[in-house]
Amino acid sequence: MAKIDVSIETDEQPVPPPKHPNTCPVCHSHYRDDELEQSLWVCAHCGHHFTMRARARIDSLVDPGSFVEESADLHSEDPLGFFDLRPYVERLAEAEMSTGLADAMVTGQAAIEGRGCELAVMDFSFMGGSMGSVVGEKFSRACDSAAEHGMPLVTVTGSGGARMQEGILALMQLPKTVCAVEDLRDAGQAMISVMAHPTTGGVLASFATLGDVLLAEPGALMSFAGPRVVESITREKLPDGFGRAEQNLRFGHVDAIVPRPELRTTLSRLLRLFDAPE
Amino acid sequence: MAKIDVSIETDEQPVPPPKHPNTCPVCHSHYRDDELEQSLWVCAHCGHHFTMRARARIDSLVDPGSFVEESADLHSEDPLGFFDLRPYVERLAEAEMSTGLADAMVTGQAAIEGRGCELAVMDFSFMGGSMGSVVGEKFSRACDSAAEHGMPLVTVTGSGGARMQEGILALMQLPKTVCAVEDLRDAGQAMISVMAHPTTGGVLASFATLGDVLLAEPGALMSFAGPRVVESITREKLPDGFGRAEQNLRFGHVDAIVPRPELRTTLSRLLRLFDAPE
Amino acid sequence: MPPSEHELRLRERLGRLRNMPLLGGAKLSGELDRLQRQLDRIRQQPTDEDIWRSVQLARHEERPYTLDYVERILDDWFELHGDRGSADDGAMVCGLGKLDGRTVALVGQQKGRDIQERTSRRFGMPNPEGYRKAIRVMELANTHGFPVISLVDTPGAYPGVAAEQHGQGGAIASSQAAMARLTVPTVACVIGEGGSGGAIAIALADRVLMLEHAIYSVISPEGCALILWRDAGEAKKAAAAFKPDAAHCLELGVIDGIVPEPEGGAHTDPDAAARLLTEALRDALDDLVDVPGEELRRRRAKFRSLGVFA
Amino acid sequence: MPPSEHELRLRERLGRLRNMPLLGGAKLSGELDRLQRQLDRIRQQPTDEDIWRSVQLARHEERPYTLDYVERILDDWFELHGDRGSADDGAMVCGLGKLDGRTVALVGQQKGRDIQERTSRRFGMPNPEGYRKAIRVMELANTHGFPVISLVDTPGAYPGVAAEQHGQGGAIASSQAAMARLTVPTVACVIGEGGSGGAIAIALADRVLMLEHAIYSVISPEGCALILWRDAGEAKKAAAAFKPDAAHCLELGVIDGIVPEPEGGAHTDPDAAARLLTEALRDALDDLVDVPGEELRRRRAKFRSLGVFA
Ligand SMILES: [Zn+2]
Ligand SMILES: [Zn+2]
Repeated sequence: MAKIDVSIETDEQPVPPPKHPNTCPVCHSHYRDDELEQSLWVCAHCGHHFTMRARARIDSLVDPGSFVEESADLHSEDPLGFFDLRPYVERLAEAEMSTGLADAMVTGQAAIEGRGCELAVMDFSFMGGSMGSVVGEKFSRACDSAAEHGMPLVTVTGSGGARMQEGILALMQLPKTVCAVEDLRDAGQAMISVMAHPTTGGVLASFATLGDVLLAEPGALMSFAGPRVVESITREKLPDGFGRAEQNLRFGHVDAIVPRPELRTTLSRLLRLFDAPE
Repeated sequence: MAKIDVSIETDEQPVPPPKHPNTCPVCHSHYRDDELEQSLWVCAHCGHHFTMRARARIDSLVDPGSFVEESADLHSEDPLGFFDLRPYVERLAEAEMSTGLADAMVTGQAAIEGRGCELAVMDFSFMGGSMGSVVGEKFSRACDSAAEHGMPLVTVTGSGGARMQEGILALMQLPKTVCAVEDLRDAGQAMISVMAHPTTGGVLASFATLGDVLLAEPGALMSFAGPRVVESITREKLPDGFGRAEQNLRFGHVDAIVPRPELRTTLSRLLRLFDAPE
Repeated sequence: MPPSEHELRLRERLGRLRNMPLLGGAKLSGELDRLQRQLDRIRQQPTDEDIWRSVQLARHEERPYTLDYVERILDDWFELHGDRGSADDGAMVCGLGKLDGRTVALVGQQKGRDIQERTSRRFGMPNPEGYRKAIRVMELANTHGFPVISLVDTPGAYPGVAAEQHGQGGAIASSQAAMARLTVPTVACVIGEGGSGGAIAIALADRVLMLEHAIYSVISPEGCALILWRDAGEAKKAAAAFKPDAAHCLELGVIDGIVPEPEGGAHTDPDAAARLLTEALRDALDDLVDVPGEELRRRRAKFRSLGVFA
Repeated sequence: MPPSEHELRLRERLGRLRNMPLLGGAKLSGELDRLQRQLDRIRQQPTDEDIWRSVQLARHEERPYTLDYVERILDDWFELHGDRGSADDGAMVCGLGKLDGRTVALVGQQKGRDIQERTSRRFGMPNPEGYRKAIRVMELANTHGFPVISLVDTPGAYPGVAAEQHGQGGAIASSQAAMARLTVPTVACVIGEGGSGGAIAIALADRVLMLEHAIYSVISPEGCALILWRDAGEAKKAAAAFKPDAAHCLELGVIDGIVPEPEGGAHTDPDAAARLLTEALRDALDDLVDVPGEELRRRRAKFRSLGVFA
């Protein structure tokens, strides 16, 4: 019998840290912390987009002081008593310590250039931006909040996929977030999805691709299966730029690639077009 | 300036008659009239499907005596006073004489194995099955009749496309028939489309492809542009079987290819599935 | 001067319209006014020379294309790309923008200006992926209640091998079907060439307009000549026979109005042409925006009435 | 014997259900009965060995596949082919048939029985075109009021280069979204492997069932082992950790019921397995067919309630 094993979730791990986190992995330029912050974590030399933390992302997009966080107190539980090399609860605690976040998504209301919107921003630093029950619940509530306040929802994703430590319940966050988007749409509100590197697996296969407008950051990996999975299972040679934002644009899967410095104005324009409240 | 002229309607003409119309163009077997009629105009040797006239098609599908023709008295007019090598009115008169039909479509109510349906059957022998105002109107009325009587609509198409002698009004038969199908669908009735050789141009690009179920006869050409147009404009080499039913199945455009002797039972099964009235 | 046959037919149509319950009585007077104005403009049956001039102007290499109008007509333009299936077709441009402060979706074929763009946009001949992009964007507009504007400018759908393999016929049919289902106001305008199925795919609208020198036809003059006379050189004769000019389309009830162009054609003054188009689009939308969605589906009745038979 | 922790959790779920306004009171008693019967069947928490046995049975090479059930369950089966875009994906089977005289649409992944069929059906791993075919057929069913049955049996969506280029992620999301919008009754049953996104794409249903030895998981045991232990050989350990068996899925509220298999697994008696499945599908549909379409969209509330957090 032909044997085939498929790991559907990507095994995309956080990119192995370069010698120094402030060194560009593409052109090896090195920056001071304040330089990177100043440039929105975009390499001034080659344009490489470094991973951006959720709170920094929010600060870079919204009108000063306008962000009101929601559901900040939601924490993951451990429904399966999951233990691999270490207990899931230990991994969670460590992620919380190192990121200062309760889980991999931050949600809340904000204004962008004077227009109100709901924000749902993922943080790849928290367990690879994996989606478990808390991410699903926060996203779901963000949809309801957007509907209730009559505002569009803006999402920024960065995720390796579903959080396998929560087993089948992690998979259920796919239909859960899909249903939340459909409820949002029935309420007449728009969703604008910004996909940062990487947006893969279960997040790509659920809410991230269901926005009315899909934006991507330059170079972002946006594939359902990770490149290594594709290569090892199908033995196909991967084309250059496989799964990257630019290929996704070419193949019709995103509306635009927006360099980070232009994201705020782009979102502002889209909020005007979707008649977000002033 | 790069110059490009596109004839969008296919220039598919009736296939040049073989030495004798009863000779199979594929394997050159020759049949008597009664043999062909007996075999539903399918070559007993190689399976080639000869073009089938509308009335013979209807006889082969419906319960004996069940067909009640509608709109038989509709005739084309000549809105443009169209004259090419000969006047359009002369071409019409000749077609009427040679086919015994008023135009290229026959419509009416019938029963197939005891289930009621509305039929709209094209006749390629009438000016290449081209769609002008009369075909559009008859199809449109057939949709209303199906809706009114609570029956599915079964169409059988064979057409080179829009009838250019009616100019822009011929093009308007595309949206006209599309709107009729949408009204039929809103009325809750199904449409089953059977595409015979050839179903091309404006008929393919309007009602024929909008059926709930799309069937094709073996070997039927089903392309928007005719092979010669594609070849001459794009200079692309045509793959084997270009535009044929088998390629359309492979590329996902039809549900099934149904050999003519099986068509009646297939339609009967589909009428049961769509709960056509007994 | 006695009224021409052409004028008589227009008058007859005007008479019919006065007795037709079209989109509610309140809207009808605007429709009549518009037609009366058209009638005042066009008193003369176009000659064969006039028709051929329109064929040439409609294809003039400096004629404004869809994006030339977009930049002059819409604020906050945001182009939407891709069919969410397998391609982004440059021959079809889709996006959102503001017209007089109102968000609209716009779809339209786009020809190319230089050789490179002409190739990448396939001379404005969409692949099925282009029509699927348009369907997607029109349905997005429907979800959010945005009116849809389509600008038609294509020699026809692209007749390529891959286009056929990817379902060109079905895509054109589906696009029309999608437009027949929309519950938002829709206005189509043929701005250059309205070539056959490739054009009607995005022109099943509540209001269909044509620029003065645009053409709208079931087949190209060259294609018609090739089939009927076996000689593409007889294109002028073919055009005279099937009459693709705006005046004849209006007379046959195929379009609802003609948008005037600057003297000498739209390319002589694109800004002025855009202003005239804006005005026509604004008028049409003003008539339509308050019509309930279900009533807008009566556009089907209009298209179902087209044709001449006995 | 004191009640196991597993039994306690099921009882707790039963208690919660009794207080939940689910699809109207009349329907709830059926739901409770079903759960009570499940509870009676499964008194024991499955051991790691039990779980591994299900993993093996779910993938058994003689296990009945979708078409094996179709031919035993449905009359007048008519398979529908193609996504109307660019392909017909053999890994996804769609069609219409009669269940107890009632027309239903059925969609399901299809593995292959011999080497050739396995290759052509990609071991039941659909491409985006397969999901688009399923969407098309589910929407057809919705138009005509036919209930939708989905049979889930896939190691996962196909992880190929073309699959990614054609939008695998978006297709899986769109298929779920389409199911969330349906206004006809929907029943999904995992009959073999319910592998991750490739499975949930067609499992967003009003009722979700699993065969007794089916598995349903976010990742394959081998994939999980490879990532967490860097060793695919630790699959058994991984399965024990993430518990893809039916009993655990029921306990977590992910599925609504377990369909018993013949002793030794479905492959030992496909006819009997099909009879048990028919009965379960019939029960589910009987509960659902009279529920108004708008109310069926409450399936969204069910999925939105899934997850565990503090
Ligand atoms: Zn750099
Ligand atoms: Zn033969």
